[in-house]
Amino acid sequence: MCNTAEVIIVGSGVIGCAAAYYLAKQGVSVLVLERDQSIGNGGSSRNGGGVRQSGRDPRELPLAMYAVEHMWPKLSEELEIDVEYHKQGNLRLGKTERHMEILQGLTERAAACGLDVHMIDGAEVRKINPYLSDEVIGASWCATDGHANPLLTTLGYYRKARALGVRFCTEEEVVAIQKIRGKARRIITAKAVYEGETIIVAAGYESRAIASTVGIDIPMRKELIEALVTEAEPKMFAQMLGTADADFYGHQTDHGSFVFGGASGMESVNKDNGNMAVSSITAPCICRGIMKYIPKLADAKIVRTWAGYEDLCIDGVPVISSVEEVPGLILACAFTGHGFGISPVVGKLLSQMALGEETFLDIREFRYDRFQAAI
Amino acid sequence: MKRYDLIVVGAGPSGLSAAIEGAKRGLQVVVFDENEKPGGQLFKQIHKFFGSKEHKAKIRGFVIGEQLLKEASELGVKVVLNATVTGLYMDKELVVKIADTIYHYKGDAILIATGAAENMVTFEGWTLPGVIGAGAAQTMMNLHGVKPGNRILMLGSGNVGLVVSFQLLQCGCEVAALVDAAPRVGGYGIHAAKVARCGVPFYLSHTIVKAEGEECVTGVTIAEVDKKFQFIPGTEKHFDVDTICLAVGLSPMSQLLKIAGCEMEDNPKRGGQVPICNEYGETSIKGIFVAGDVSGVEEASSAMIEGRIAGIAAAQYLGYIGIEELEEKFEENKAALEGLRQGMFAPENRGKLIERTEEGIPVSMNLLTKGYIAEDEIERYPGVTHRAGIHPVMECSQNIPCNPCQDACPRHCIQIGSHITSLPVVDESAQCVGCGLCVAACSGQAIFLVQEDYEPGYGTVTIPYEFLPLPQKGEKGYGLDRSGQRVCEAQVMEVKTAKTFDHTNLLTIRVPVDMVGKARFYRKSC
Amino acid sequence: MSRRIAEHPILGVQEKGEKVTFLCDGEILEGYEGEPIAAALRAAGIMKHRYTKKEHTPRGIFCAIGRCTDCVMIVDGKPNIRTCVTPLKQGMKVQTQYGVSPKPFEKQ
Amino acid sequence: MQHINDRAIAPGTFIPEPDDNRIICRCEEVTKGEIRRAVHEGMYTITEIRRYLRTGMGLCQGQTCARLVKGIVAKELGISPAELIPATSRAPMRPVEMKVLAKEEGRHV
Repeated sequence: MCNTAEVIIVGSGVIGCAAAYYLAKQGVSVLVLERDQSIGNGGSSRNGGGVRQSGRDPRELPLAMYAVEHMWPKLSEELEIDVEYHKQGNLRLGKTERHMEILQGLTERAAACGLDVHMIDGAEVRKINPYLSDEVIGASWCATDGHANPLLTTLGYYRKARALGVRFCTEEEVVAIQKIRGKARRIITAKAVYEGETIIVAAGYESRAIASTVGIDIPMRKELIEALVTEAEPKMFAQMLGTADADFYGHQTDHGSFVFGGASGMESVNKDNGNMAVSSITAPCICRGIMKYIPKLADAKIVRTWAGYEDLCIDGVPVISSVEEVPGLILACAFTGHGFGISPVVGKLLSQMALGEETFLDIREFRYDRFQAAI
Repeated sequence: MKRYDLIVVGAGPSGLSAAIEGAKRGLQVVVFDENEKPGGQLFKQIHKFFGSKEHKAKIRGFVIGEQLLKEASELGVKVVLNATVTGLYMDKELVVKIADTIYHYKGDAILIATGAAENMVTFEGWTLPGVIGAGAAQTMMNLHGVKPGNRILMLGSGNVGLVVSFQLLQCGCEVAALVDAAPRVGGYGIHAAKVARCGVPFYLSHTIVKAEGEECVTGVTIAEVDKKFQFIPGTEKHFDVDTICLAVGLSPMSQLLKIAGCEMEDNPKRGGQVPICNEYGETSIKGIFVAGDVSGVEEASSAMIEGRIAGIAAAQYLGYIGIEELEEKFEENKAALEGLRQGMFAPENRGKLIERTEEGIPVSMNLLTKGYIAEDEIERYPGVTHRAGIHPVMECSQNIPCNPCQDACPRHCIQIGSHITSLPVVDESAQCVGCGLCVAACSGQAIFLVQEDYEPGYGTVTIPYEFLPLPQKGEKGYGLDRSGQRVCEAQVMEVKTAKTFDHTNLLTIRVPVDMVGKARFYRKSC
Repeated sequence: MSRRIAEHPILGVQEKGEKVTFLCDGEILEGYEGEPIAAALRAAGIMKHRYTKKEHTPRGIFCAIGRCTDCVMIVDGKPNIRTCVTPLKQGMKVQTQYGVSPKPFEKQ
Repeated sequence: MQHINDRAIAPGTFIPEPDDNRIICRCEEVTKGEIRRAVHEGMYTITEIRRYLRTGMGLCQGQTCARLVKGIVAKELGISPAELIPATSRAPMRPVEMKVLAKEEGRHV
């Protein structure tokens, strides 16, 4: 089997799969290398499925708005799989005056960027979602936000890319990228050597180690966070929920189960057994958080809990960037927990970058060399 | 956090045995079990166990459970029921759901003894109400006192399928047929013979085509399969049944170990996903032990020994005993374990066709395909003899590790010898007094007392009988042969019950003299 | 209670809790306190516990030990209750489950 | 035969079988045909099948169907079932109500 391709993508997460799909659609030969045995086994299969614009950093907002306006609504049709996209709004809930201040700030910044998001009071909140408790005194409301199924989106991109001829190789852990005649070209894995004209590294936190083999460092860290899912419940509400306190976020899926993420507060020091182990205290904490907001879910049964790593960038937005000093290398990493909602647009941008085309959105804010010392 | 020396998950045979050995050596032990009743599968096993005294042979499973539980509580082991271990976390932390609260505990050592879960097969209609696991049938009849159905078809001729079929008959259900896709009976021949003589037909090389019914099972169609397990057209057979019972093997329930991060392997010989562990049952994580079916599907008897070993190993791991004691006890228990793993049904013989016994006698092929030994095969076995006066006839034809009959006879008529799997032989020099202790002691119900010269033209046969209602002395009925066919008229001459018989009643029937070698079951005329 | 085993040849007469009554889809049934709901239903000859969400096909007891979750019903208004491991209590209200609802599909 | 890592190696064409409509995952009502088809669409691991079709993601968490799914996927890929790593086991081992999971005891001595 031939070990060369025009573009080699390291990482088969939703970003890598989307980029592979948009490239293959243009007739480019693509090879995707995945460390794990399963496709998209990192954050792409572990996130809460939010497709939000509100609450985002203004630098990232144009990407999210583009994705929501132009890509998500047609994605099921494009991928020929129901990605369970619902554009039925996002409520970011507040219970205290301090919460309301946080929400006000976020709302003002997003509105200034042209997003239709506004503050609503407790009564309006319960009109949108009658299951929310009286403790909720207000929320920010963005009617064009929503959620989708990250598992089906990732595998949908994979399936379609594969059908278009993209070659995916699993259990191929990239050890190093090698420059050949001044260009990033060769990829060494534990088992084989691959060559490509362009290399896209979209491997989550592991991108840092891979990029460092050609002398590039991205200032990021990883954090093990957790999520849980309930049994199927009768249909209750369609919005994506979040809170000012970030104690939980989530939604009800088409299946009827609720997927919620949340935090115990110990995330920055969580330890792991190498298996993305959950801790014994996080799920109970998430449940307590949820019950304060949605008391009716107290009887809902939790059937699974899981953990996954976030690749957190030092300044809170991702690196989506060509690396001029290493020609042929493109980085797409450090998504800081907001990658899923913008994955279609990032995939499309990456395909343009790999083809040397001018991107349809300005991505200078995501340059790999933007990081500066404090003083 | 509340910490124990040893936390045991699962109060079945291996878990309780480990808890006992740990507690004996000074460990503070707690056992959690998600069920309402302790004992695991033991409490559903109402038959007498095989093996020898050290394996608790001829004691019924649920009684062994009670004994273990009593011993554990006397040693101060805390057994917490209705306690579901929901997760095993880092630093040997367990989260346990008890009533409406979850509790956090840590163990310096942890023993996972969660047993096994039933495998399933699919066929058309397999999701209909009325299709149940064999374990479900056992649970309903033996724990809850409810018949799982009235007329039942059993799929699976392994020991579970055979034992549960017999239990179904005992609680008053009708077993329409026993079916297995394999060409030969998978379980002990003596278990099969018990079922066959009650008239249950065996269909080997057959499997279920479909479960019939719209809203629940009303019938079933089976058909013969070829060597590649494909249906042979035209061989379909229909049965009117309301319940289909599936007994097609077990898989270790090792999920907690996977969650904990123990190294696992897929080992078909052990029944599926099992942790990689050393000879003491210690997994790749120091201080996390396993015993019983979770580490490889076997019998409750071997689970108890594995539990003992793991309990002793945990005591050594925690410094309560020295390595010498562990090694010494390990050797003892290993010998006991090896005793159980001998004979035709030893793990290495699984799936193999064994054509001759250790004694060189041809194995009954009829037993393997029909569930009973044929007329022309029975005389081969050393336990089947003819002589004047009352004497035991032992229809024990396979080498299994079992010897209670030898100990049962006060006159030493029966000999197995030092090799526990040997077939029993009759000592011609010893005089049988007809006490029937051997009949009641045989876990396989394969011993009969025969008197060919009871009165002119008539002889008597004494059979083990574990059904209700108990026939009355003088009652008239029929003698059934090994296949369950009515072969003669029979009259009940004596019904013996005794505490030492442990619910195995001895029924002496009078039959025509040419039937003493054939009549092996009694049924009142219907 | 035709399916009850009055006396078992090995286990004898099994101990039971108090006799109680409960409602199953509006019908008054008898059972014993503390036994699994599923046991009381099977004793009363009831086989169907629920209808599935996608194919609307009937399900009943399958494993009887709380693992397979096929026997779930709506108990006292709560859906997805494993009847084989949930003890029966006097006055319990048990309903056939359609998908996750007590309402038949045509009324959902 | 090793597990197939190169997803360009296809398991041949999908040929319908008479029992494709048979339910395999009882909780989520996933059929044999859906599982077989998913393999042909590139889902080569139990984890991918599970995420794609929800096999083993229902109330019982795959306790009944895990072995059956494994057998079907392995047969379709032409490998031994032992080559397929089972889906990750996840706590809680049994469904637990949110209000129960929320009520913790014993964290402190």
